[in-house]
Amino acid sequence: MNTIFLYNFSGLALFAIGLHGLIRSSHLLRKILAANLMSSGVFLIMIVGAYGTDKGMIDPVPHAMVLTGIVVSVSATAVALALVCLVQETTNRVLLLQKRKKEQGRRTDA
Amino acid sequence: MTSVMSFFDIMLVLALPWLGWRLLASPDLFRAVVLFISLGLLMSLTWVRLHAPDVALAEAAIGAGLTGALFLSALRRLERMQDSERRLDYAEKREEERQAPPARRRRSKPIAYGLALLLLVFFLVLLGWSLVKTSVSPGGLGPAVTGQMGQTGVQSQVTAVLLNFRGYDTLLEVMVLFLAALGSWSLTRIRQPLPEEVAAPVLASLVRLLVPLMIIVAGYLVWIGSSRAGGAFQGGAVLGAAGVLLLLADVTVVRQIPSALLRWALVLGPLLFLLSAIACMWIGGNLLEYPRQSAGAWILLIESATAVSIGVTLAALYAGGRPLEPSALEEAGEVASESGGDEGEGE
Amino acid sequence: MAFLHNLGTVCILIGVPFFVSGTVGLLRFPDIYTRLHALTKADNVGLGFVVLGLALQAEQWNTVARLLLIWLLVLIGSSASCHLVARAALRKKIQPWSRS
Amino acid sequence: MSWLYSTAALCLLCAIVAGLWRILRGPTAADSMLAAQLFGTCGVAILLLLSKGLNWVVLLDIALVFALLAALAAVAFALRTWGGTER
Amino acid sequence: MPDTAFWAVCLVVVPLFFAIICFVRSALVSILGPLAAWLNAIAALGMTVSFVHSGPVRYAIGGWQVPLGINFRIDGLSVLLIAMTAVTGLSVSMYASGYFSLRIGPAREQGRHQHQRAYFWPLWLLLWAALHGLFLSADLFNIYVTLEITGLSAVLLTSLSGKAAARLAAMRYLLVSLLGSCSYLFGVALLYRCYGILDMAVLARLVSPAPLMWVSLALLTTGLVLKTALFPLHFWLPPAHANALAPVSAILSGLVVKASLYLILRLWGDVFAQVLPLAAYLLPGALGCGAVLWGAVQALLQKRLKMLIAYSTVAQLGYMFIALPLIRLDHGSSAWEAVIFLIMSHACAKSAMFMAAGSIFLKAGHDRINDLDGIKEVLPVTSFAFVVAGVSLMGFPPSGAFIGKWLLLGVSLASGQWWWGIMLVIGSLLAAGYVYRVACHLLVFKAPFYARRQFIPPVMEWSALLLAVLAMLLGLFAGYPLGLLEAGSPFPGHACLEVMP
Repeated sequence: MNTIFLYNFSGLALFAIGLHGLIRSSHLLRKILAANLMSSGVFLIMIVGAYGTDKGMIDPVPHAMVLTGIVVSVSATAVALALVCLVQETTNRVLLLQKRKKEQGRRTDA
Repeated sequence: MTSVMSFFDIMLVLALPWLGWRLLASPDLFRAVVLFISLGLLMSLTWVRLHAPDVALAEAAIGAGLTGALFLSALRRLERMQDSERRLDYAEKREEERQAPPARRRRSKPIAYGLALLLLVFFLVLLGWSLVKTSVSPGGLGPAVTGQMGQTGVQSQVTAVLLNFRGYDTLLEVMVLFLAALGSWSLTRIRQPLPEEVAAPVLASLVRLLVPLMIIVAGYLVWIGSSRAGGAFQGGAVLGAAGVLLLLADVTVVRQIPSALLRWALVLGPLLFLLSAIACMWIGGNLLEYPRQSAGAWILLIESATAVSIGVTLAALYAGGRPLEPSALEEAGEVASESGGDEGEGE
Repeated sequence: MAFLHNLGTVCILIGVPFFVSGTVGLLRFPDIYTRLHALTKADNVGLGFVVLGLALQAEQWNTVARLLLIWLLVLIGSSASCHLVARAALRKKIQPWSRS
Repeated sequence: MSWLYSTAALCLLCAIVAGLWRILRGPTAADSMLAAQLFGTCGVAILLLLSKGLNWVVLLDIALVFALLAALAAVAFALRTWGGTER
Repeated sequence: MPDTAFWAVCLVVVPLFFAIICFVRSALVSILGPLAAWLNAIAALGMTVSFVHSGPVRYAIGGWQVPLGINFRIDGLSVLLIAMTAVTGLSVSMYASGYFSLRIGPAREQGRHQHQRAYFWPLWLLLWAALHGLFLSADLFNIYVTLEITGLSAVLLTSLSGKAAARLAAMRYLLVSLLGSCSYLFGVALLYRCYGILDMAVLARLVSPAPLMWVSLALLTTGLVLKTALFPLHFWLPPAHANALAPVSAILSGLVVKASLYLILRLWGDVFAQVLPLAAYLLPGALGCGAVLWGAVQALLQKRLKMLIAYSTVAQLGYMFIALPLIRLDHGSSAWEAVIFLIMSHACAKSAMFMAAGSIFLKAGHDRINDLDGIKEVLPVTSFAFVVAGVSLMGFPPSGAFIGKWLLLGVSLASGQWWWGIMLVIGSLLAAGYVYRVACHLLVFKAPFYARRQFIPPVMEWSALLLAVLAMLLGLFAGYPLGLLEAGSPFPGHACLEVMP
């Protein structure tokens, strides 16, 4: 059995774990980590798809796409981190839970 | 021998998701970030194993080095606002308890959660199954790329795809980086290091040794990118790391770079890329259609400029905000904006 | 040539246990200072032997130079960062472990 | 590829995976960071070995980048995240 | 005479260039920004005109033909959406220049507003370029990059207002946007693995029902639906749209959600249309019904004007998903035309509403609906613009929404699935309810109104009115856009095949 194929499942698992973490974890920083995990999983699956049996048979297009993806994700991460710091500065919280009650309260007394 | 590599594969395949799982499950945020850095390292080894050296280079520089530094600095900023190291997590729990009344949580959350989890698992099984079903990859565009390589002006296939076949993607991607820098400048001002974060003497010599080397390596990576793994992003990322090191050591020269110069350095790559894309049209081709004879030179020029800008951008992202402008207006604005909402829009 | 090659193999075989012992030390040693000690063994000696072995087996001077450069960089990096970590630990008043 | 390089690389990978335990355990943040530092060195060694074993020069470049950036995270950590405050 | 492709390139290059220049020379931003907006509008006009003359075009970027290179595909759908973007974007830009000069004018908080203006223009121009790139591109991965630019700049624009609520909303928006684009990228990756191609037109020829295709379509759609804020996943939209600055709200609600919506239409109505069974279309249709009901009911319950408008966006997006099964059922092209009309008129009307709401806010100092009685005395043009936009949103003839709903109703009756038609009618009645509620306070109820002494520049009032009137009168020149659309690809077996490589 070709063990390269197993990396597919690794990527899949990373995507799933990241998705789970993005939805479940409450701390914003952890959510951003989870989003990074998700994209790592996707990149892994893309690269496995490009794998050939020897060095000459590799499809370079997914490699280029993953490079683009890595740069995009580092940009998004940087923006997200700056925003998290800002959110904490202004609201003194690092969570993003439902806060409907609070919002409505503010709206009525506004 | 193949069986040894199979063991290698199996270790990596198991270690990656496990690391991911532990990372998100760990109660300590700091540990999560450290695990994330290690994950980047393992990912980089994985890329090597999968014969993707370009991606491995980028991951080694960006994934394991810079993203980790970004997270660490953000963590520090968050913690500084929270006083104590552990309070982040306590605060998290407290707020969670306060905001969601326990009774309601107990009743409705697990059901919805279970359902969602079931859906997710079902979908993943479907996905895995369909991946197994189509395990034979048709080879993608590999042969097409190989066939046209002679006209691209470079020898490395990945560079040919990035800068020539799909150069437009890369142009937009450089714009994404520019956007990130623009965004972080629009969000906050640069963070001044605290007086207690003074640089150690060792650091100064480290910087003196490493930074010139990093610059040389960055140039080497850009240069070598045309024939094998390497290129603007990898070189730019190493440059960015040099910038981060300078910022860490709090070298005064870095802080005194005039804001206008910094702006030009940030846009140098995007602007040059854009202008050469237009210039290609002016010469008579389509957008980004380099003249076939001099394609290699065009690509090298674009890559060099882009690498510089990527380096500056990454360092600026690490610095985390716009530099101090001399004008007093900016100061006044900052105070108002950081004190939070005025009667502004919406609320 | 064959002699150099065999010597290189021996060096690599010596180097790997240092990494393993570095990890074991990291796992088993009681406090941060002792763990720093274990870590530096892996860094300097382990990698040193591996680099030495590979350099002995290398076919081009070019490769040898690069290997040495890499080793040197790791040395600089790890010594600087270990120093900084230890300094920070001292400033945080973490007590070194003692047998008592 | 000769068994020597691949086995040695596998041993080092095992060392990395074993070292993960330290990151998970702590007890202080610095211990985790040290483990990550060790990973960097192990990664460099693995890359060097694979480069010889697969006869693939590119891996030396990757190892070079690893070596250059290995210190970055640790320095950032020691200066800014952990060492910053005196208590 | 420049050809269609030249104008198309200009549409991407010009805003990118000006975004960079705006960043470098931030002192000149108030001149450069509107200049770029006019140039964009000129390029869009040029492209439309030359498209009418010469028909659909494919443009190979870098001179590389399809399997390797990225192509622009300029067809009726993209031309119409670009025209919509140009008109809406130009009005919003004019509004924004008035808005910022008004806010910078009086001295008190000058620095903050100057900061906002200095970053608004480059971000908005980047967003604009990304929208153009998205509408023009035929390449799925390239579209991922443009989607990412769109999402990031939209988030940054949202957080520009600097308030805590806006920043929180931006954070949530960013996470949703990351999740959405990751899911989209996954779908693209699987499609590439399956078919080895990224071009949509070629893909449409190659797709065949295979397990991997289903999964990747599900991933693509989930990601895009998340970004479009379809009903159960709309939670992020109202706070983000309601808390941003007024021009930003207009951009977000009018244009940004249309980007991912356009892609869904492309994928479901064009690329995968041949292989998807009718039953698959029922899900988006049903969710669309949910959106229409939920969004409208929430809009009725809101106390703040901007929240009401934001929830109305949720509701209006529902129609475009209801149209999906009808597109599938329809033998002709009238369902397609209907969707285009709905999208265009919603872009104009919704932007106009947000712009008007922004002016009202500045004048009144709040946007509580119940306290806005009598504002027509001080802001007659703006109040009128709001009500006209609202009425056109309801689907009152001769508005574009009326034509759209009328066509959809016809299709649903003809195909025998009348329940979609009923949903349309119910939705319109509910829309009438919330528009009426606001209109009463704005125009009907009389009360002495104590306005702040803020002079709203005419350009802000009239740009809103212009857009509102345009939305209202869109139905009168129905023939023209329809003619354009006929030249385009989306109909199975139409011009699509001609522009293929």
